Amino acid sequence: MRDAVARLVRDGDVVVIEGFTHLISFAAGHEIIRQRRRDLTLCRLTPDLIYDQMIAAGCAKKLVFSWAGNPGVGSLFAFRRAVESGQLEIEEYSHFGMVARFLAGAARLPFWTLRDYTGTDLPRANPRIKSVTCPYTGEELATVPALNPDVTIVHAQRADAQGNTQVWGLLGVQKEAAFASERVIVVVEELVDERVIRSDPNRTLIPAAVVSAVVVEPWGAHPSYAQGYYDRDNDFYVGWEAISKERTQLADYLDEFVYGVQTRAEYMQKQPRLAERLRAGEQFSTGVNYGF
Amino acid sequence: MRDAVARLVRDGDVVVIEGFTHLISFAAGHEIIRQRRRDLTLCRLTPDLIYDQMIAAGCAKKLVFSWAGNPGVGSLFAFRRAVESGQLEIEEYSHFGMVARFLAGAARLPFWTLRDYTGTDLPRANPRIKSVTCPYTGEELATVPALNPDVTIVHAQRADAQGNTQVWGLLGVQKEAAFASERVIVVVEELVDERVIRSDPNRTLIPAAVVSAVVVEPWGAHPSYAQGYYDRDNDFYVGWEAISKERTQLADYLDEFVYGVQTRAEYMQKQPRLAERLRAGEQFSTGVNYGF
Amino acid sequence: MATVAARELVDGEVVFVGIGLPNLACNLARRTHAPNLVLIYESGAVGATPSRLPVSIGDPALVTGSLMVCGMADVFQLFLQNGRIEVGFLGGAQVDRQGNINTTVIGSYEKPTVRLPGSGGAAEIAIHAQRILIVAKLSPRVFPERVDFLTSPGQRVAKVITDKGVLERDPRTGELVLAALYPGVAVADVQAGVGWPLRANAPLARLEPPTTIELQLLRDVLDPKRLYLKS
Amino acid sequence: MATVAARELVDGEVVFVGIGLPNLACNLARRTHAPNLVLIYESGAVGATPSRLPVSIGDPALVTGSLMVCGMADVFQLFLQNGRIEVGFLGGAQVDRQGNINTTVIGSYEKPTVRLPGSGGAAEIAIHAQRILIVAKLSPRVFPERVDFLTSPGQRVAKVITDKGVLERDPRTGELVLAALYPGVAVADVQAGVGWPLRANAPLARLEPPTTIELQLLRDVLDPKRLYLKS
Repeated sequence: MRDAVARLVRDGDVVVIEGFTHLISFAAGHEIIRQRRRDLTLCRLTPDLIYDQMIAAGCAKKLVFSWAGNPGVGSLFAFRRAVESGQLEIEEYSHFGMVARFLAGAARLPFWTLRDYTGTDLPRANPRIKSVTCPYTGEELATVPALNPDVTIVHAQRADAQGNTQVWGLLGVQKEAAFASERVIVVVEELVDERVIRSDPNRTLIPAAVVSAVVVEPWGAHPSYAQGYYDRDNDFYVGWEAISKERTQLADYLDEFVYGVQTRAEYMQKQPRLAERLRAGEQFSTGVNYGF
Repeated sequence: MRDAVARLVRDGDVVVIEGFTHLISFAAGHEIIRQRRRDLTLCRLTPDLIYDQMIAAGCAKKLVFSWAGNPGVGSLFAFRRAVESGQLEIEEYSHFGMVARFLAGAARLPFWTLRDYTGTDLPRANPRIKSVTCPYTGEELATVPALNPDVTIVHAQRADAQGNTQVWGLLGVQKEAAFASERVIVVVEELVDERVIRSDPNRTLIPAAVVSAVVVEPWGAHPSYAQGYYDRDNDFYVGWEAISKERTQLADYLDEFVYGVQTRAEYMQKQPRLAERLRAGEQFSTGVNYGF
Repeated sequence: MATVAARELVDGEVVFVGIGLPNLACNLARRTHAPNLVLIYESGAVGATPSRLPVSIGDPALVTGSLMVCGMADVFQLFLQNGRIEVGFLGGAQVDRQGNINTTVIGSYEKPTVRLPGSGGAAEIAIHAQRILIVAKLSPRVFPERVDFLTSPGQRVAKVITDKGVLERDPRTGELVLAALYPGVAVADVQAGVGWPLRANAPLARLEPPTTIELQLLRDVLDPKRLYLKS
Repeated sequence: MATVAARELVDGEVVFVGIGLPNLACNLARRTHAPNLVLIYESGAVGATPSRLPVSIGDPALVTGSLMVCGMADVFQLFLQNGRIEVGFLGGAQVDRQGNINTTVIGSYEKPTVRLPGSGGAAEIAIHAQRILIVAKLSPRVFPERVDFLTSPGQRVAKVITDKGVLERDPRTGELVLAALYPGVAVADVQAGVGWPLRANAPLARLEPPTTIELQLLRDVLDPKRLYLKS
């Protein structure tokens, strides 16, 4: 992870760490904080705790997003402090708008068309939301501009050494973000032989052709989760409310769990009962026949 | 199948039987021929043998397509006779254009944007290929209009009684065609318990919410194929060249194998060695863990 | 509120579910009068039957045993924009006289007093779901004459389910009016929580209290840890 | 022709493969100098290693053991339009002086003498693949001065591999010029199969005949039934 971030994430980059609730690469976010990247434009549908931490650590110049809260819990206070004090530039869409920006980026079109925003104040708050006239019906439809990040980081269950990446459970917008991006880091729970990938090709979400680096980092998504590997750490999300609210508590958290460790393995060693508490139960699907 | 076609396919309808090489519902095409539907607008990327047969049988008023050949073999002669004699109206795109029409239809947008057709004669041959100006860059990009069929028919490996449909192997544009359509018939090799679907939800391609009828018809895709069930009947595709070339041979074929049988089961009984020759070998994937 | 919301759902409907009370209401409806309700979460889980109460909209329990998991592009393009969603649940920091919702900022957008989470999927849910149900507790701060920021337009709002009664959108004027009261609640109690002169239907409907079965399901099965049930 | 086409491919490239000779060429390259070639078929199979020679572009043998299967929307939007395809193979009923291809009609579009299959993916392959290789047998009917219908523009054509020699596109004029000859073939033999006054590079390159290994792979392993090899 250290090498991948050193090589592929640069000061001033447009950075995406995607994953909707599922498969958020906290390991990569922490490494970016440790390497003290600055002036990043952070993009994500839901900034979540990981961007709250990166904002608190001073990595972010700008945030592009569609829902900035702690899901089911409350606020992201580092984000709120930064916005309410005017220190963080923001660019705001709805979820569909952000998804559409990744779709356009992945298809290498300059914009995407959607039926949205009529009657809302969002286009007033964000002049990059525009419109286009349908050449067939004359209707006016909303548009958003393509998002083509410098680097996208996604966590996944497994990949082969080349970067052919398989995911199950919630898929979010990871495929679109990866195809939209200049560089892609895939972080996986398990590195598998190419034969495992080839045994079930319909599960491949991201092909090696778009992947710049594969990093193996078990538990790299905690406190987010990896279906079939470990559960979401809901207690941590609930606990974040209190940590995030106080600058000093947040600084202490970063000191201990981010700056205070060198690797994800060390992070896990500091929390010896975590794995036991969150390790997934078993509910296996049945294989299907690819024969002919 | 008889009831589903009688109830859901009407004279004059815009009809899509999709499936790119894989999972083409010949069973549904034959039933439409038997029920003597007329004035249909048939849409498919590759008309394939099934539309060649439907054109020969007099079902089609118009064909919307992007590649009308017998893959790896030669021509579709019923199609060629109809076009070269001016009896069949055509509307022609490229594959990407047809895919984009289904994408627009599925997203219920009036058009889709693509980078295509610059320097080609296709927009001259088809005035429905137009263009739009990007509101961000000022670039001119190609557009195609949405395709929203009256009825779409797809073959699949398995579905539950509600219509939750799972597919593996080549996926073509079946998902997009189904979501774009007013009515959807799913034809399956196997009807399975809802628990089978729920054991691997990432394999579901088409949800019950868009399905009007589920028809169980083993071998319903022959001479096309169903991955994991039976191989493509390449001999039949090669043999079609000679049948299709002569009107009388084609008429004889329809008399014997379409009009001459009532059901797909009868069609299979007429060809007792087919199943043995084409039945798929076994190459099972391994299950993945959906636990948490 | 969960019971009243549940009763608004018709068996077989396709519902876009949010976390919290709407999720409780949907699962209550599934276990009582609407066993064939199809629940879709914006995270991409379709036909979920969660074995535990999900804390987040992307809980792994929504995936295990669901009928379909699809990417978010499909959620927004193929389900929502396609018009397949019959009911959408929304909440909000502010709901105004026209049923418009604000989940973006209190104060001005440029210099907000309180920065809220933003739209998420709320803008497009309000625009594309055929019928919107809002769940919110009454208070003049929450129900102002006009929202500070219009995140989700009110046109498709069918009902606003509050802790004291139910408001409906008058199809003629687009204004929220009082339609039904909980037992023991007076019109003045509702007016006290609403920042505009509230009109009331005549006659007002009476909301039935939760049945023993409904209460038992909510308290013992669906939310035994009282994550969302406060009473 | 298969050998010459195979040698045009560089190890590690992402190639959009058609059926027939291009497929043979790619699989020959994979077994000789380019083991890491990534083959993508327009049907959605990525990284296929077919255990038999596919008759159609959607053969089940392309799926079994491939690295990824994706829908056709992804093939065209995420791979092709995204610019991920380095080499695209095309053939055609007509190839003209500028490298333009016709696979649509002979004669007029409205009243064709021969109705051909149409574009399929050829229009967008010609527009988006970084480098186009055309494989076609020489004949004045196939190589006219100008195509009857322009299905695929010639701008990105790198080479035209024929049965007598290889033409290249002159980057200045856009015109196809003779670049290399098979052993024993004269310039006049090529000119006889081309419907415009053909310019030739000086000096002309000489195409090496297939090696024993290449011939053996083609005849014994890749196409033992001679489906595509005629010689």
